[in-house]
Amino acid sequence: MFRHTPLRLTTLGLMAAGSLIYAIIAGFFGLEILAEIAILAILVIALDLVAGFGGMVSLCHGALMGVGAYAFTVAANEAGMTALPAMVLAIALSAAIAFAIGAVCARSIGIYFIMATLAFGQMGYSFVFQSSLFGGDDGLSGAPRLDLSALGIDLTDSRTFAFYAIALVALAYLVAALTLRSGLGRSLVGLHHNEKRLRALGLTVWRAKATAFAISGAIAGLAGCLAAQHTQYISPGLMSWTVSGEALVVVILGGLGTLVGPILGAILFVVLKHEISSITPYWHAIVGLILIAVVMSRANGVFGFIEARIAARTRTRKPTLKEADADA
Amino acid sequence: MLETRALTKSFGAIHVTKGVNLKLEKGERRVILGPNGAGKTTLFNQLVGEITPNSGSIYLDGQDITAMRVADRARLGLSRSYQKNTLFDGLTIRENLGLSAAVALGRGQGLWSDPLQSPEVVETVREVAAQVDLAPYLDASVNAVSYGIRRQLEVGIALATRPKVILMDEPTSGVGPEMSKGFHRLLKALPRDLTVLIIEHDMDLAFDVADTITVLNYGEVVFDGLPEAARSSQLLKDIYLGAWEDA
Amino acid sequence: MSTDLGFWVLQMLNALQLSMLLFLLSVGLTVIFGLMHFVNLAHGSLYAFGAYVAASLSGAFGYWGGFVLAPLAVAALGAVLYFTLIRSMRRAGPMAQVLVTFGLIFVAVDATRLIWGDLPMGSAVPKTFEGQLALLGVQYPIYRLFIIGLGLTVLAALTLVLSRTQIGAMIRAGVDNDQMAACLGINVERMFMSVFVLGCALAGLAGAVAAPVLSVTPDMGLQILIPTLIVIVIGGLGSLKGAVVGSLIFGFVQTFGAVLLPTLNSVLIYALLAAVLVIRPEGLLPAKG
Amino acid sequence: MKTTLKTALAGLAISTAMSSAAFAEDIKVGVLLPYSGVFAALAQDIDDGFTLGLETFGADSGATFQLVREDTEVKPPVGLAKTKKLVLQDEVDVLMGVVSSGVLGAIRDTVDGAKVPLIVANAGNDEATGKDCSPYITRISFSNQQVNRPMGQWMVDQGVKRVFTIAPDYAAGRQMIDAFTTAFTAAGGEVIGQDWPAFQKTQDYGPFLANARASGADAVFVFFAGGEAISFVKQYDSFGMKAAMPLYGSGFLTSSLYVNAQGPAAEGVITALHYVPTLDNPENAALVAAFKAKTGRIPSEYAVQGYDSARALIEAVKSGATDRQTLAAALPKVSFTGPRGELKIDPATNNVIQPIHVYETVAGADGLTQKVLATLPAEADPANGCTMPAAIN
Repeated sequence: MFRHTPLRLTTLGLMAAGSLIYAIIAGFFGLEILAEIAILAILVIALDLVAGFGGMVSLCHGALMGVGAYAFTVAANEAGMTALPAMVLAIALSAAIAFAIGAVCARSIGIYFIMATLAFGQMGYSFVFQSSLFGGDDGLSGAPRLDLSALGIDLTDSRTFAFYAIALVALAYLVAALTLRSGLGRSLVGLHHNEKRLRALGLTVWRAKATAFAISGAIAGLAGCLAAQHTQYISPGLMSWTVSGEALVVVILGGLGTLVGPILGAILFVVLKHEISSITPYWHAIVGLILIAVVMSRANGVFGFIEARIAARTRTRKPTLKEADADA
Repeated sequence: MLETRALTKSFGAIHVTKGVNLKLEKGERRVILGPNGAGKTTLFNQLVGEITPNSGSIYLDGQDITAMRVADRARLGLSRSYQKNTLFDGLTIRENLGLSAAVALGRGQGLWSDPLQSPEVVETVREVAAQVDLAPYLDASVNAVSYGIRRQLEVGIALATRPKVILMDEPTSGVGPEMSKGFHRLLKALPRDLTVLIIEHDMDLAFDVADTITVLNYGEVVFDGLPEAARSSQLLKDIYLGAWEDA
Repeated sequence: MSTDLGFWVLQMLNALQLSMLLFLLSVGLTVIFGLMHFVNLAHGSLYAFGAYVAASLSGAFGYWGGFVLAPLAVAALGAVLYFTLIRSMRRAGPMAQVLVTFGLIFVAVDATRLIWGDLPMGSAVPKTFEGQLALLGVQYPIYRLFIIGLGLTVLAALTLVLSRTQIGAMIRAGVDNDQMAACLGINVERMFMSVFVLGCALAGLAGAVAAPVLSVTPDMGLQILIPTLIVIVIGGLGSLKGAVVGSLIFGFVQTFGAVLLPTLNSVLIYALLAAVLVIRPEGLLPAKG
Repeated sequence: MKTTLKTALAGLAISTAMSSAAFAEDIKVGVLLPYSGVFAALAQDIDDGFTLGLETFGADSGATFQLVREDTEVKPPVGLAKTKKLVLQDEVDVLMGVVSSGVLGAIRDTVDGAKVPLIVANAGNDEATGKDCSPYITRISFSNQQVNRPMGQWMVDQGVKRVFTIAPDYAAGRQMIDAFTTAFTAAGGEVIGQDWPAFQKTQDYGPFLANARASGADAVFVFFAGGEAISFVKQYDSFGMKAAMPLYGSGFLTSSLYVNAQGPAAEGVITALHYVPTLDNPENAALVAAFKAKTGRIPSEYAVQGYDSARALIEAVKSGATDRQTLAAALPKVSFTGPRGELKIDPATNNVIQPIHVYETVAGADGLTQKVLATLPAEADPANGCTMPAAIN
């Protein structure tokens, strides 16, 4: 089950401090990168919640993020809502759609769950791509940023926006961590290890899965809102299955089922991508090779590797989180 | 407390349970005996709803639960353990018991607090740990403890739901005679108002624990009565031991 | 739309042609999964590789040169992949496999760009198959009939091999139960490799056959991947019959969806997949039980 | 995190020979092109054309040009991030490039807000010089409607009265076809059927071809580009439809970049585009020779868009522009005669005004080539809701 080990708390603290300091000193492009990391970090927190802890490996989280981004933009642009209610609505809609997907897919396990979520995600992608209401493949522009001028905060400024993005990552992390501590979170981990037994103990399994998926969907929706506010432009590409695939890559790179690791993964991934793509247009291949190497190494990502090393050295108890499908 | 009427299940032409009538009173401890393939585990699976009978009905505390789903039956106070360990690997023993207690308390879907730290769950975990002798191992990971301990946890998880009726499927299967005896001592110490149905193949231990005994053979009840009567029943010896030796 | 019978015959043939192309592609993937429980997302990339090899060889060796050499080249690549990656990932669980092969897609796309460049390639239909044939009252491209014929031939051959030969029996035993297969004294490792390589060769064959019909581009493997996955998931992972049924369903839904429900067409197939998974979480004809 | 520094350094810098160092200006150009992804080939052609243009025309401009290249990956958010980097961090004087309309839509507000001139070297969405127009965005390439509109009248003039249209179901596809059908029906033609296959998800065009054939149209008018164009043209030919139902289309269908992959299937297809490499004029002869010498390839319409973007930038510099403000003011005023013919910028929309060439793909000495059938006069797009603010300097 999820625990805040000293290592995790330290890593969180370091990442928070590092990103805040960087947000103060970074140049314009650095702030862009920071926002990009924040969006990805929120998405992978959402994904790790269900995939890492619940064993529900989803390939529709990109689409759920897209639901948030589109709902936010449409609510703000077409329905004339202000940013905050539009955000609440967008997150609620993402959660509702995620609940439905989770409920429908609750019986599917392993590769079938992956494929079922892929189908739902692509369905959404195709729908938005062709829908004129959502701007088709040209996307939608003009999403507003949250107006916090009442608090004396101006989010149109890149630096302020970076702080805002970091705050949203913290919020997403908090929601995920609290969910994992809750009865539902405990059940979620239990479901991953032994669904049959939990059912025999009296848990309505589909509802637990769907609720967990809904919370994860809400967090993904938050990532979508942040993405829409960041670029103030959204396009269907956000919803493609490859976005979900990349998010999964980041979760694995960072450390599945550690919640802290995927955030580290998001930082590494975005920085690495920019570093490599500035050297060669063939950076996909290099990212692919790194991914293969990480998965083949059998370590649970970068953070999992560090955890295992420290656990081995201090001879404290073994990390109890195993690879998601060790028992699959 | 728990009753079946003409419970029948067949896979194709093979009857795995055939017209089984059982009636357990509150607080009764009954042992089911029978050779391999007699339909004991299949009977359990039907009782808790993991498989659906072809005909017949099941009553829990007077309520017809035949068509009810697994989780709903569990919430009415029906709990079971499995012949093959069905634990939450990777979690600690405390977490295993706590999860069970939390779910049984209806807090498995809760969002607002950590049920594992709630007083009721903590208390249940403490009590169950005492009942099945797990107190020293509470913070050990399931992966790190011996098979015997895991067997005890298997029953502990079922007990942690605070059931009215508990079904135990060969709780001492694969465990050495010494540990087995100790385990039966623990069973006997369970509260008297708990209704217990146990599948057991060790006859001596069965007679030690049971108030009443049911013998299944080829899916049919061939004996239903007191242990003394069972012990002296020639029929039982023929069928049970005969089949046993064949097996 | 038309009430003309010939129109519907034409669309039937179109559906059948698409189905057979997808069948060639999905059958390897599904049998590999059934036997080894391995999910190879890079299967589409193998198909693209086959198409590239066929297209670039067609200049020097003609269509038939590519037709023969592309499957062999892809099989060789498959063997290399098997020994470097696949074998050690066999027991790693679906997520690790999905990710390793996802990484392979990245590598494959850039590798084709590096070798063959960014511009699409094309290859010509062989001289013998140029033009159309009058069939059931319609003029239909001979090459498309050839694809249908090839798909049916491969289907027949695989059915024969699986049902009548010793290796077929071994594969069936392996799909049903890998422990049992090992107990029967089958060299499981060798069987896995042969099946994996054969699956790759079929993907290469599909690429070679598709090259004259489609354009050969670096992302063609990624584009075909989703349809292939839909086919095998609808059909039921691991079964030959499932691959046939899935391919036919996809081909017909896609073709007649385009004709009858053009506005919903792109969502239709995903909705169908979702429906199948809700009603039958393991697909229509799963390999086991 | 040293990303910032590294990416900044990674931009390749080229400088052109200077004739008079006395008043040399240093113009920093941010190049936004999809060097990876499906449009990588287009990016390469535009880049080659642009650098060739700078080498050809830059010599007597008195300025040096430093290029900072960024890969948009054809992803709008990436394009936006790279734009912000070029604008805010590299502080470029002018932006050039943008292949996909999605990326252009994403960066439009940033470019407009930052008041950085952008020379659009490909993306053709009508809105960019319509309702989303900006005084800072000058399009030197084409607009989707511009390329297709003239074919409406021309086809009616050729006796084609009833057409069936097919194009991928996405914004560009719809704009291309709509521009054509509007002009075609206005000229008295009739559109008797339309199909919109899913974009980048359709492998088999058979069902749509059967629809077209069953419609009994005189001809089929289509838009497809890249890999889809190759598949479509080959499949159209394989059904033997070219004879009974000639294939017309937007010129991207048989672009010189892709036509050799289509092979004989493309012969006889008649399309219209703003540039084909066989245009007979001295400017084009010079471009073809220089481009071949530099890259070994024939320049495509993408190459010429890059080439003319360089030319436009240099014309603006020659008119005295030196920084963002002056370049933004000068760019819409440039006009010159280039390989495409006479180009000028429409002051109402900042879109290029250029002649459109109708051409037939025919077999030539080495592979397929383009036979120009007609050159249709240049025509400005309607303003489409564009209200350009008064002069910006």
